Amino acid sequence: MTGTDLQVEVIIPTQTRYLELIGSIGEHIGKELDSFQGDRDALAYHLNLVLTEATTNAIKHSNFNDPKDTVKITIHICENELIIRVYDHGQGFDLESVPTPDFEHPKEGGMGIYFIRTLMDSVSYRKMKEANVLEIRKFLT
Amino acid sequence: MTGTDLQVEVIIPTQTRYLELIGSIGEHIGKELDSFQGDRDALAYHLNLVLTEATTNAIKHSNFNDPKDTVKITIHICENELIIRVYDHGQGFDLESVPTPDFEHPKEGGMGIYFIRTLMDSVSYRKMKEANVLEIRKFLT
Amino acid sequence: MNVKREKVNGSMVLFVQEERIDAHNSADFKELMLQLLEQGETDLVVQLQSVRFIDSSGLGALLAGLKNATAKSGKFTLTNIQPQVLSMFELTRLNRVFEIYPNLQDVFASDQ
Amino acid sequence: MNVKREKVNGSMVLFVQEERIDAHNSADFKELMLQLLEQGETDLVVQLQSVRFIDSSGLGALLAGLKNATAKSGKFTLTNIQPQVLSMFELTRLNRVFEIYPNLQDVFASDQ
Ligand SMILES: Nc1ncnc2c1ncn2[C@@H]1O[C@H](COP(=O)(O)OP(=O)(O)O)[C@@H](O)[C@H]1O
Ligand SMILES: Nc1ncnc2c1ncn2[C@@H]1O[C@H](COP(=O)(O)OP(=O)(O)O)[C@@H](O)[C@H]1O
Repeated sequence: MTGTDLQVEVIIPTQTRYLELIGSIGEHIGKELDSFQGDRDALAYHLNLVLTEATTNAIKHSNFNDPKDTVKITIHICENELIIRVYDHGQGFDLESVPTPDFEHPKEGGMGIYFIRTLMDSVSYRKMKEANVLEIRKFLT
Repeated sequence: MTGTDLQVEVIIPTQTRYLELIGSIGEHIGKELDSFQGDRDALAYHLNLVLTEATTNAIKHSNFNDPKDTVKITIHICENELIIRVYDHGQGFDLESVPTPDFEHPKEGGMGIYFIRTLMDSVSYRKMKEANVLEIRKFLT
Repeated sequence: MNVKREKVNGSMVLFVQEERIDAHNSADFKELMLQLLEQGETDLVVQLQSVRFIDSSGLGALLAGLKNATAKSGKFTLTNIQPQVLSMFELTRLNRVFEIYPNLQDVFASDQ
Repeated sequence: MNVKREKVNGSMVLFVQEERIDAHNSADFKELMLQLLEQGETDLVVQLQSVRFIDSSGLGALLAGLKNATAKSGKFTLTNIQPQVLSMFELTRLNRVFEIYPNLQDVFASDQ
């Protein structure tokens, strides 16, 4: 294991009915993290939310026509860092160009990436040959 | 994916505090299985229980002295079958020689394998080079 | 989406009977609210006591309800929001946009 | 293991405040019961209202409590078992071994 404390990998069909499963895994992990100094119930909610938002995006932007398409989600806890990776097979996007929501003129959409950025410590998105990956990191100290 | 609907893999340190996470994944999967004709709440409880019992045994019989030892748990749903595999690095045992509990003279232990056998459709245990694996199957129709 | 409806003091109260509002059920929920508004129920109260989790699409559905009600000169009120759910409204400043009450009694007291 | 204790009608009632009894907390729970019995509390009532899940080690801990209480000519009673938890007692026939009541009132009514 060499430093890894927990590894979770889930592969789901591109269907929203699996969101609850993914979110709840994050929630349980958050509640279990007794190394975390902060509010564990809040962390549990935040992990639930971030996993739900990232998985929703991956499902929405996947190959809509392919019933065999899948989304892979991994969660690793490694020393004092929690790393979430969500893999999609869609067209990809430019994370840096996603704007912060305009709070004075609230809209129905565009709050998912904002939540991820605000509640976690770092976010990146890479297009790769096999799949695109959204990588989210949270320090646990 | 060719027929696989859901794949979950979790690797945990050999500590009982992860039992709740493992059990709850089973519970959520059970509740999500809308292809299942029977009582989904009962199935959810049974998957929670079976995963908890199998993981407890794997933790208990692992290399007690090695803090780096791990237990791997996988859950696959493939067509109409749910397959759980729990891998341990312990000495192994002979599943066939585990007796049914004596209900007239109840004892504190020895009910775990009985639950797994009773609630699922098939159970096997194989010793392999890399790890031993307890394989549990449940038909979902 | 499991929602119980009940007419109280002339308002249509929607008791959301789900622990989660997320992208799996938020479209249904939005649809239900817009239909009721269409049918002339322009005073909606959404009671969120059972809801323990909401995501951005759930907030979006509620915002759609509010905008639609306002466009019809109606009312749109939220009550019984659990603390962790409320913190999602705060993070998006939507707590300033919605009319939020701790419970149904306070909603109707405010009508007087 | 979070257990609230309360003396009711001379019995020591243990309100288990956990949703799960499994191999992570059952040893603690067993230890607590055995200690109380050791200290002379030989009339134990275990109230399981909050418990939604029990595994074989949890059943084993309760059985240890029962055996120990019986050895001391004491009493050991279970109440408020949730349906799914009860079905685990049925599967192991332990429902025939324990004295089980639907609620505390019935426990104490049976004492008369
Ligand atoms: N995995 C993804 N693949 C392609 N585009 C994405 C992905 N995730 C996010 N996006 C893009 O980023 C935008 C912002 O996402 P988000 O903040 O979650 O809000 P919303 O999904 O409600 O629009 C989306 O509208 C979409 O264009
Ligand atoms: N993964 C395992 N490795 C080694 N032995 C095992 C394993 N799982 C079960 N066993 C053996 O099978 C027996 C029965 O297991 P079980 O029914 O779960 O009851 P208990 O663990 O309470 O004894 C155990 O006592 C142990 O000897």
